[in-house]
Amino acid sequence: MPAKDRTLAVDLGGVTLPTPAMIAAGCAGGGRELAGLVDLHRVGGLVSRTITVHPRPGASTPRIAESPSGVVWNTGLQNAGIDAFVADELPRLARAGAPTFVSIGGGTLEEYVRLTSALQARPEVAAIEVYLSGRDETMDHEILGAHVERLVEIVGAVARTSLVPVFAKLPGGVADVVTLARSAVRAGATGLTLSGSPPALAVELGTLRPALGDVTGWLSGPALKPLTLRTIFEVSVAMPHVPLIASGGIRTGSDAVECLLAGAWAVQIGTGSLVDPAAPVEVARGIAASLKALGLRAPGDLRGRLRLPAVPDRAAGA
Amino acid sequence: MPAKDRTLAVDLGGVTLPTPAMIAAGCAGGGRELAGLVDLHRVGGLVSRTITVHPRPGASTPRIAESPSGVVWNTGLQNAGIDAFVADELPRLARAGAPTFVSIGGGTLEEYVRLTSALQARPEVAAIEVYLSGRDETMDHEILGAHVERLVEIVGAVARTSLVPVFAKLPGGVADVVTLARSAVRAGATGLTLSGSPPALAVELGTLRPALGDVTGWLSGPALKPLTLRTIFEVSVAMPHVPLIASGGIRTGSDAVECLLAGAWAVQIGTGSLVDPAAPVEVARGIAASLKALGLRAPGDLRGRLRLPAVPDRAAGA
Amino acid sequence: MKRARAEILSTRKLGAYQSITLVAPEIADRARPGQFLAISMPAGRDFVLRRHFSIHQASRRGGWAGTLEFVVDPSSGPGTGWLSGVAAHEFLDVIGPLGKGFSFPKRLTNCMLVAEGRGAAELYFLAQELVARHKRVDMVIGAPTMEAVFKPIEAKRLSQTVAVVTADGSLGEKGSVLDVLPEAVARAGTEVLYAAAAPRTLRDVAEFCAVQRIPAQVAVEERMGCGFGLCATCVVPVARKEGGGFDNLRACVEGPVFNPARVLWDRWIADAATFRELRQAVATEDGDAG
Amino acid sequence: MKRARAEILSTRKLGAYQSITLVAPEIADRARPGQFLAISMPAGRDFVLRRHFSIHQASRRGGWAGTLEFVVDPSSGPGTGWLSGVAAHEFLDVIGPLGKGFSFPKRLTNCMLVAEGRGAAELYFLAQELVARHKRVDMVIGAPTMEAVFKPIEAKRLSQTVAVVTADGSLGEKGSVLDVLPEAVARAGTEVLYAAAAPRTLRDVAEFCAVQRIPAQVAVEERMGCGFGLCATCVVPVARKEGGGFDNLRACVEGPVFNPARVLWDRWIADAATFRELRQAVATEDGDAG
Ligand SMILES: Cc1cc2nc3c(=O)[nH]c(=O)nc-3n(C[C@H](O)[C@H](O)[C@H](O)COP(=O)(O)OP(=O)(O)OC[C@H]3O[C@@H](n4cnc5c(N)ncnc54)[C@H](O)[C@@H]3O)c2cc1C
Ligand SMILES: Cc1cc2nc3c(=O)[nH]c(=O)nc-3n(C[C@H](O)[C@H](O)[C@H](O)COP(=O)(O)OP(=O)(O)OC[C@H]3O[C@@H](n4cnc5c(N)ncnc54)[C@H](O)[C@@H]3O)c2cc1C
Ligand SMILES: Cc1cc2nc3c(=O)[nH]c(=O)nc-3n(C[C@H](O)[C@H](O)[C@H](O)COP(=O)(O)O)c2cc1C
Ligand SMILES: Cc1cc2nc3c(=O)[nH]c(=O)nc-3n(C[C@H](O)[C@H](O)[C@H](O)COP(=O)(O)O)c2cc1C
Ligand code: FES
Ligand code: FES
Repeated sequence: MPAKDRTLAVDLGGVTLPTPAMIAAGCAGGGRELAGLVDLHRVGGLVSRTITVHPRPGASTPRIAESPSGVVWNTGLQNAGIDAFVADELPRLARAGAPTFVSIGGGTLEEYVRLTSALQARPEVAAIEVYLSGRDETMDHEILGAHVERLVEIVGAVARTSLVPVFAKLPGGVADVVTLARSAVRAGATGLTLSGSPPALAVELGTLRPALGDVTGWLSGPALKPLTLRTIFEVSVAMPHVPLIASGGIRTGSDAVECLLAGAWAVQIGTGSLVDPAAPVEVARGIAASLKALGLRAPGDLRGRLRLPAVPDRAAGA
Repeated sequence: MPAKDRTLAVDLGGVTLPTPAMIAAGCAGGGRELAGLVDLHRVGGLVSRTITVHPRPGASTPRIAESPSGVVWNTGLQNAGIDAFVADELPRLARAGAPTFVSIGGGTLEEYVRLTSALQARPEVAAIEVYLSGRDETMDHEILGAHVERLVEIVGAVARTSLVPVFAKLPGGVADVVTLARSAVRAGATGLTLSGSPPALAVELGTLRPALGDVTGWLSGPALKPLTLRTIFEVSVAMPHVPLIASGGIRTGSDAVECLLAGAWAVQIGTGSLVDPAAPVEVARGIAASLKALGLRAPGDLRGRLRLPAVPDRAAGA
Repeated sequence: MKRARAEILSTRKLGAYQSITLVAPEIADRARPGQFLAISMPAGRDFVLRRHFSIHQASRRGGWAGTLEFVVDPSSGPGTGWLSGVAAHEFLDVIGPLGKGFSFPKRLTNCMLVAEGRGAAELYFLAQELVARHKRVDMVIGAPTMEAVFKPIEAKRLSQTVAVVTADGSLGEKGSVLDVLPEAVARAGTEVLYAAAAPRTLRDVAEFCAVQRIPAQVAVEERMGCGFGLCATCVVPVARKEGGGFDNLRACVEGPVFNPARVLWDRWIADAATFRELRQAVATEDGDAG
Repeated sequence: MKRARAEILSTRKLGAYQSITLVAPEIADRARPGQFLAISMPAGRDFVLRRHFSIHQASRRGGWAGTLEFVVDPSSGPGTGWLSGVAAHEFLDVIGPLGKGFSFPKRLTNCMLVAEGRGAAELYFLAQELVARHKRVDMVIGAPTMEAVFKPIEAKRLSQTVAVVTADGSLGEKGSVLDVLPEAVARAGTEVLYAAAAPRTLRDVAEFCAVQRIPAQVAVEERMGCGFGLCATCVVPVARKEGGGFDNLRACVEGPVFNPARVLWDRWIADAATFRELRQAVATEDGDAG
C-alpha cells in the first residue's frame, strides 16, 4: 500500500470528515479556546455544546468531580440559547477549521423542531447531533431517548426538518440499544452517536454531600470504554451500513482502533480533549499507524474487522 | 455514643447480617477457598455463584480482561447445576460462617421455579438472590430482567415459592431502574441488589480479537461506582423502606459509606474480594469508623443521610 | 497560552508545601500574577483530569529567565501528592499561563494583599509587580498553622507591614484574616485590595470591601474539567454590568480573578447551613412499596 | 496458602528479566515447584487485578531461609512494568503459595525439563528438588533471543545436559524447543517430562509425549481474576478420568500443573486459524436499515 493512496477521511452518510477523530459535545469550547492548543484543520470534526431554544444558566457548581478512571459532570447544559448561538458561536466554531456538528437538546418535540429550523439556513452546519439524554417534559420520562415512541417522534421531526445529516446520540446506560438504534434510523437518522454519558452520582465523603452542586450527573471518561465497545459492536452487527460514531472512554489511538474494529465509523473524544486538547490529532495519527501496520487504505477498512472465534460459544457445544 | 451500644448488624427485611459488607455473587468461591484469607464470621454474608438447573461448563477462556479501573468478565455461569450444588457446595458455603445467599439464574420461568423449589427445604439458605441479567429464552429478550412483565412474572414466582427473603438483582446498564425496582418489589421481592454488571466488550488490539473467549462480557470493578451510587440513590428515594444492597465498584470502607449515604442498606464486594479477600472485613471496619466519627449507632443511621442542597437546582431559579 | 513539555529544574519542601520550578520560557514570558497552570497527571492512574496551580513566580530576566515556579499543597489528594514526589529533571506536560490575572491600579497606590494558606504564593508574585510599579504593599497572611504560613520572610521583604494570623496561634495572632483585616487596612490607608483565599473568606472580604468602599480583586478556585475554556464546568455567577441578572462565567477564562462586588457569593457557595437531610428533603412516593 | 506483607530483600536485572527476592517465611516454607504467587498492584492505578508469578526459588534452610524469589518479564504490560521498578525494602502484598505444584516421580529417574522464556524460572526450582531426590535432570531451554534465555549457567549447573535454542539463533541452536526435543529425549533416556511454555508449545509437547508414551506434567498460564479459587475465570478443559466428557478446572487451584494427556488443547487454545472476519461471520439483519 503506497502511502499516498492511504487516507484518513471518512464519509458518514453524506458528511465527510478529514479524519475519524472528532471532539465530543460540550468539550470543544466556543471556537476560540482551542486555537494554539491543537490544529483544528487536523481534527475530524467537532460537536458544539448542546444548544437549547432558550438561554440556560446551567447547573450549580461544582459541575465536575472525579471517579475511578472517570469524571462525573453536570453543566446543566449551560448555553446562550439558539439565537445567540447562531449569531455568535456558530460562525466562530465553523471558522475554527473543523467540520461543525451542532448538538441540539430540548424537552419537547416543538423545541427540537424550532432548533432544527433555526439551523436550516446555516451553511456552517455540517450535521446535527440530537441530544436525547434530557428529561422528556411532555411525557415526563426521566430520559427522553430511552423511549422508542418519543425517540422516533423527535428524531423523525428533526430529520424531516434538517437539510444536513442527522446523528441521534442515544442516551448511555439503557438496555435494548439495538432496538433504539433501529428506531432512530428508521425515523430518519443518518447515523448514531453511541452513546451519551450514563447517569451517575459522586459523593464527597468529607462533607456527606453530593460532589456536584446539582446532586446528580453523568459519567464520562476511560471507565466507559468497554461499555462503548459493546454498544458499538451490537449495533454495528445489526446495522453494518449505518454510520456509527463511538463516544465514551476514547482518548488514545488504540482506543479508537478498538472502536473501529468493533464497528465504529468515527470516534468522539470528550474527556480526553479536556485533558489533552491535541488528543484528536494524536488519535488520528494512531489510526494512520494502524492502517499502515495492517496494510490497509482507509479507516473503513478497519471497521468491524474484529476477528471472532469461528464458533462464538465453543463451550455451548460441550 | 458508648462503643458497646454501637452495632454493625443490619436487618434486610428478615435476614440479619452481622455487618453490611457481603461478598458478591461469583466472587466467593465454593466455601473452602477463603479459609485462611478472611474470617468469614466477620463477613456480612456471601452470595453463591449463580446456580442453574443444569450443569454448565461455562464460557471459553479468557474469561477475564482488564479495562480502565475495571474488569470485563464472562464465566458463562459455570456451575455444577442445582442438584450438585445442593448436595456439595451449599453445605460447604454455609459452614464457612457467613449468611449464605444463593444466586439463581435461568432462561425460563420454569427454571426459576425449579431452582427455588430445590432450595426450599434447605436451612442453610439465608436468602435467594435472583440473577436477571441472562437471556430470556421464552421471550427471546437479550436481558431478561430489563422487561417489566418478565421481571414481575419471574420474581413473583420465586417469591411465592421461596421460604426465605428474595432479592432481585436488577441487570446493570438499564434505564428506568426505578420502574423495574418498583415492579420487582410489588411482585414480592423483599429487597433489591443494585445492580448486576452492565454488558461490555474488551478488545485485544495486538490480535484484533475480543479479549474474552466468548467475545462479550460484563463490566465490574471501581469504574462502576458512580453508576451504582446513582441507581441506589434514585431507588432509595423512591422506596426508602425497601432493603437495597449496592453492588458495583465497592472495595473500600469509603465506597461503602458513600453507598449507605446514597441509600443502601448493605453492600456487596465482588472484584474487590478477588483482589483483597479480606476486603469485606476492612469495609466493615471502615463503616464502624464512620459510625464512630459521626456518633451514630448503626449502619442504618447512615442510610440516605446524604446532605442535599436545600434547593436541588438553584440555577433553575435564575 | 502555550503547551510545553517542561523540565523540572528543582523541587523543594517549603513548610507544608512543595515548591516546584519548571523550565518553560514560553509560558514564563507571558505569565502575569493571578494566572495559573494546568498540569497533566501521569498515565495509568485512576484519576485523569489535569490539576491547576497558581503561578508563584515567573522569571523573565536574569539567571532564572524562562523559569516558572508554583507551590503545591501535597495534602490535597492524589494529584498533588503525586506532584510533590516528582523529581528534578523529570518532565511535566503544562498548559499556561491560563486565565485573566490581576490588574494593576493606575492611580491608586496603597495595596492590601490578603492571603490564606497557599493563596499567598500568587500574591507574592503580584506584590513584586506592584512594588515594581511603585505601589505600597501591605499584607495579611493567614493559615491554619505555622507550617502552613507560606514564606513569611518573603512577605516581610515585599511589603511595608505584614500581619500574620494562624488558627492555632502558632505564628502571629490567633484567628483568621478577617479578624485583623480592618485594623491593617486602617493602618495602611488601603486604597485597593487583592485576596486569594477560601470561598467563604473571600465572601467576607467582599463584604468588608463593599462596606469600606475599597475596590478589590479576588482570585477564586472552582473545580475545573479543563482549565482553558472548553467545558464550562468552572463557572462563577457574576452580576451583569448592565441589564440585571447574572452570567455563569468561566473561572478559567473570564477568571480566576473577579471583582468581588459582582460575584453572587451566596449563589456560588453552597453554604453548609443550607443543607438538610435526604429523608426530610424527598417525600416518600405515594403509598408505594417504599 | 498465606497472605503476607512481604519486604523486598533485593531486586536485580537478569537479562531480559527482573528477579525479585522477598522475605516471606510462611510462604517460602510451604512452597513447591510449580506453585505461584498473587501480588497486589498499587492503589490509584487504572488496573486492579493481582498479577501472578511462578516461584523461582524458596529457601527454607541456610542463610536465605524464609526468602522467596520470582522472576518478572517487565515487558508484559503495566503490572510487570511497575513491579520491576519497585525497590528493595518496599513491601508487596503477596498471597501464596498457590495452586498444585509438580509432583515428583517415585520410581522413574530420568527427567527432561522443557522451558520457554521465563518458564525456566520455575523449572530450575523443580530441577533442584529433583536433584535432591537423586533424579537425573536434562533440559531444553528456548527463548526468542539470547537475553531472554533465563540463567543458562544455572541450567548447566542443575542438569546433565542442556540444549539451548533461540528463535534468532543468538544463543544455542536457532529454532524452537520442539526442534531439539526429540534428540534431547533420546539422548537422555527421558522417562518423565516437565514443561513450562506458551500454550501452543505445550500442546506440541503434549502430542510428542503422547506419541512417545512419556508421562508428563505441564504448567499452564491462564488469565486469572483472583488466583485462589474464587472466580472460576482461569479454567482449562481437562478430560474426566472416567465417564467421558471434560471439566473446566481452575488453573489456580486444580492447576497450574496439569497432565497434558488430559488437557483438551484444541478446546483450550483459541487457534488463530479458527478466526474469521466479523462481516463474514454475522449476517446482515433482514432488509433492515443496516
Ligand atoms: C485556579 C486555581 C489555582 C490553584 N492554585 C493552587 C496552588 O497554587 N497550589 C495548590 O496546591 N493548589 C492550587 N489549586 C488547587 C489544586 O488545583 C487542587 O488542590 C488539586 O487539583 C487537587 O488535586 P488532588 O488530586 O490532590 O486532590 P483531589 O481532591 O483528589 O482532586 C479531585 C478533583 O478535584 C479538583 N480539586 C480539588 N481541590 C480543588 C480546588 N481547591 N480547586 C479546584 N479544583 C480542586 C481536582 O483538580 C480534581 O479534579 C488551584 C486551583 C485552581 C482552580
Ligand atoms: C500461574 C502463572 C504463573 C506466571 N508466572 C510468571 C512468571 O514467573 N513471570 C512472569 O513474568 N509472568 C508470569 N506469569 C504471567 C504474568 O502473570 C503476566 O505477564 C502479568 O500478569 C502481566 O501483567 P501486566 O500488567 O504486565 O500485563 P497486561 O497484559 O497488561 O495484563 C493484563 C491482564 O492480563 C493478565 N495476563 C497478561 N498476561 C498473562 C499471562 N501470560 N498469563 C496470565 N495472565 C496474564 C494480567 O494478569 C492482567 O490481569 C504467570 C501467569 C500465571 C497465570
Ligand atoms: C464536561 C462535559 C460536558 C459535556 N457536555 C455535553 C453536552 O453538552 N452535550 C452532550 O451531548 N454531551 C456532553 N458531554 C458528553 C460528551 O459529549 C461525551 O459523550 C461523553 O463525555 C463520553 O465521552 P468521553 O469519555 O470521551 O468524555 C459532556 C461531557 C463532559 C465531560
Ligand atoms: C469473575 C466474576 C464473576 C461473577 N459471577 C457472577 C455470577 O455468577 N452471578 C452474578 O449475579 N454476578 C456475578 N458477578 C457480578 C458480581 O456479583 C458483581 O455484581 C459485579 O462484579 C459488580 O461488583 P464489583 O464491582 O464489586 O465487582 C461476577 C463478577 C465477576 C468479576
Ligand atoms: S475548566 Fe473547562 S471551561 Fe473552565
Ligand atoms: S483465578 Fe479466580 S478461580 Fe482461578
